[in-house]
Amino acid sequence: MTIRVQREDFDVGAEIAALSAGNHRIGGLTSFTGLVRNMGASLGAMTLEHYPGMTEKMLAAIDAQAHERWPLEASLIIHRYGRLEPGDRIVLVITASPHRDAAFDSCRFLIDWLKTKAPFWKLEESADGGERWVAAKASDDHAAARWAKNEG
Amino acid sequence: MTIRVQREDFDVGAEIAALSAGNHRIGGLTSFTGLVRNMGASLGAMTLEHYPGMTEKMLAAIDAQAHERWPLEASLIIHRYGRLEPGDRIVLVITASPHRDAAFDSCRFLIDWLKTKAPFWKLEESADGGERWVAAKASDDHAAARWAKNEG
Amino acid sequence: MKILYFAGLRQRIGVGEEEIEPPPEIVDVAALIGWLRRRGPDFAEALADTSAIRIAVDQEFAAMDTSLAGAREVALFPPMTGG
Amino acid sequence: MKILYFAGLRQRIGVGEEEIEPPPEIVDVAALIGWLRRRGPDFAEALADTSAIRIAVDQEFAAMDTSLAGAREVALFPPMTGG
Repeated sequence: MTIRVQREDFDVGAEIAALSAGNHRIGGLTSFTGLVRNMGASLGAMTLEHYPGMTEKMLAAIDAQAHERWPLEASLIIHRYGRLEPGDRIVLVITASPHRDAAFDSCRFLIDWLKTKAPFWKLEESADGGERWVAAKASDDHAAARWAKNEG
Repeated sequence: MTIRVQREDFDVGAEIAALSAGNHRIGGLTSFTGLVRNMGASLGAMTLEHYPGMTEKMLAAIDAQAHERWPLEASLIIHRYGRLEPGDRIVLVITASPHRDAAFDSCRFLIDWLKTKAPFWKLEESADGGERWVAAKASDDHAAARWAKNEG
Repeated sequence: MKILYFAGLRQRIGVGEEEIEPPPEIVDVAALIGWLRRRGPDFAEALADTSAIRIAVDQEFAAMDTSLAGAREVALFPPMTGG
Repeated sequence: MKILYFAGLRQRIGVGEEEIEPPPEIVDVAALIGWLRRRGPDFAEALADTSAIRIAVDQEFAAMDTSLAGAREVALFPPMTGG
């Protein structure tokens, strides 16, 4: 139920602790942290651009949809923008539910959605000093599409 | 690649940080934390018994199996025993991979397995001062069985 | 009407944000993209392949036949690569 | 041979761990459970339903026909409820 789009890093442990503190209805809590990895060929550093205003609106809407589809006690989405280097955290999704299946499914639903539907774009720095925009991946579209099948 | 069976609590944030520190091949990290929830009818407190020696051996074996099945950069399983109260952490599974699907699938594989195959037993305290052993759930068996289908 | 361009589209067009006043016959997204293409070769090239363009009207995803009646902000951008 | 009982099984039998010396004809798990049942009513009752019993021989899961040749530690317990 919390959405943050920010340039700053985040503290996964502190976020998990804050989300679950004092709520004894939570039986399972799933977190996914996306990190910048070094792909070998490229330098790995990248700049994330987003659409301020629309991003926050869409994250709030998909978070609300997750709460409709699963019995969630709490959720959090943090997505960073700006320049990031290998090892830097990009995105954090946390969902907490009485049931572990709901925690897992909703967390994956949110990250699959973020990959294809949230207005973010990655500009990678390459080893020769150039830059290139990351192309959308069909595998990410498929991952997001599997959730649409179940839509009411 | 780390297994711990312990009476003490654990720090999810510290474990995630330690697991991913300095490894730039990690693109996605999934964590699952299982907590004691208050079920209403029961008091919620419970005592976890386990089979010392066999537990550690089995956790190490299933962790090795996860590393065979998915391209994992790192993994951690912590399972507590002893008396636990509502809100207390019971179990932590963390998996990290270059790919988010591998991180999600392996984390869920491990927790599904722990629910049905690790030698732990839960003794619940009830509101009337009595105790009862938690019965195994068919839904947990089904969850664990879905991974067996893919076994080579 | 405010127009926003993001990522590769912004770079190719060379503009991130502009105020435009399209003629009254520009009633939907398809007509707007056609009109923008005629503003110059950078526009024509960047907007040539509509399958590679995503559109938002007033910060909601839109299609080629989405009406522009009352629209204050239209954004054009490539497929998203977040997460 | 060391025998371990866990959870509800331990409570019903009233013993967590014991050293036993079954006769030489007790060659597999099924024979051992039959032999244990004859040790008294608590054993007979606790071990009546083998579908509710899980077995480990030297800390590896075992079946009713698992051999006890060389076995040093046998554990009997109900279905697991960890995680």
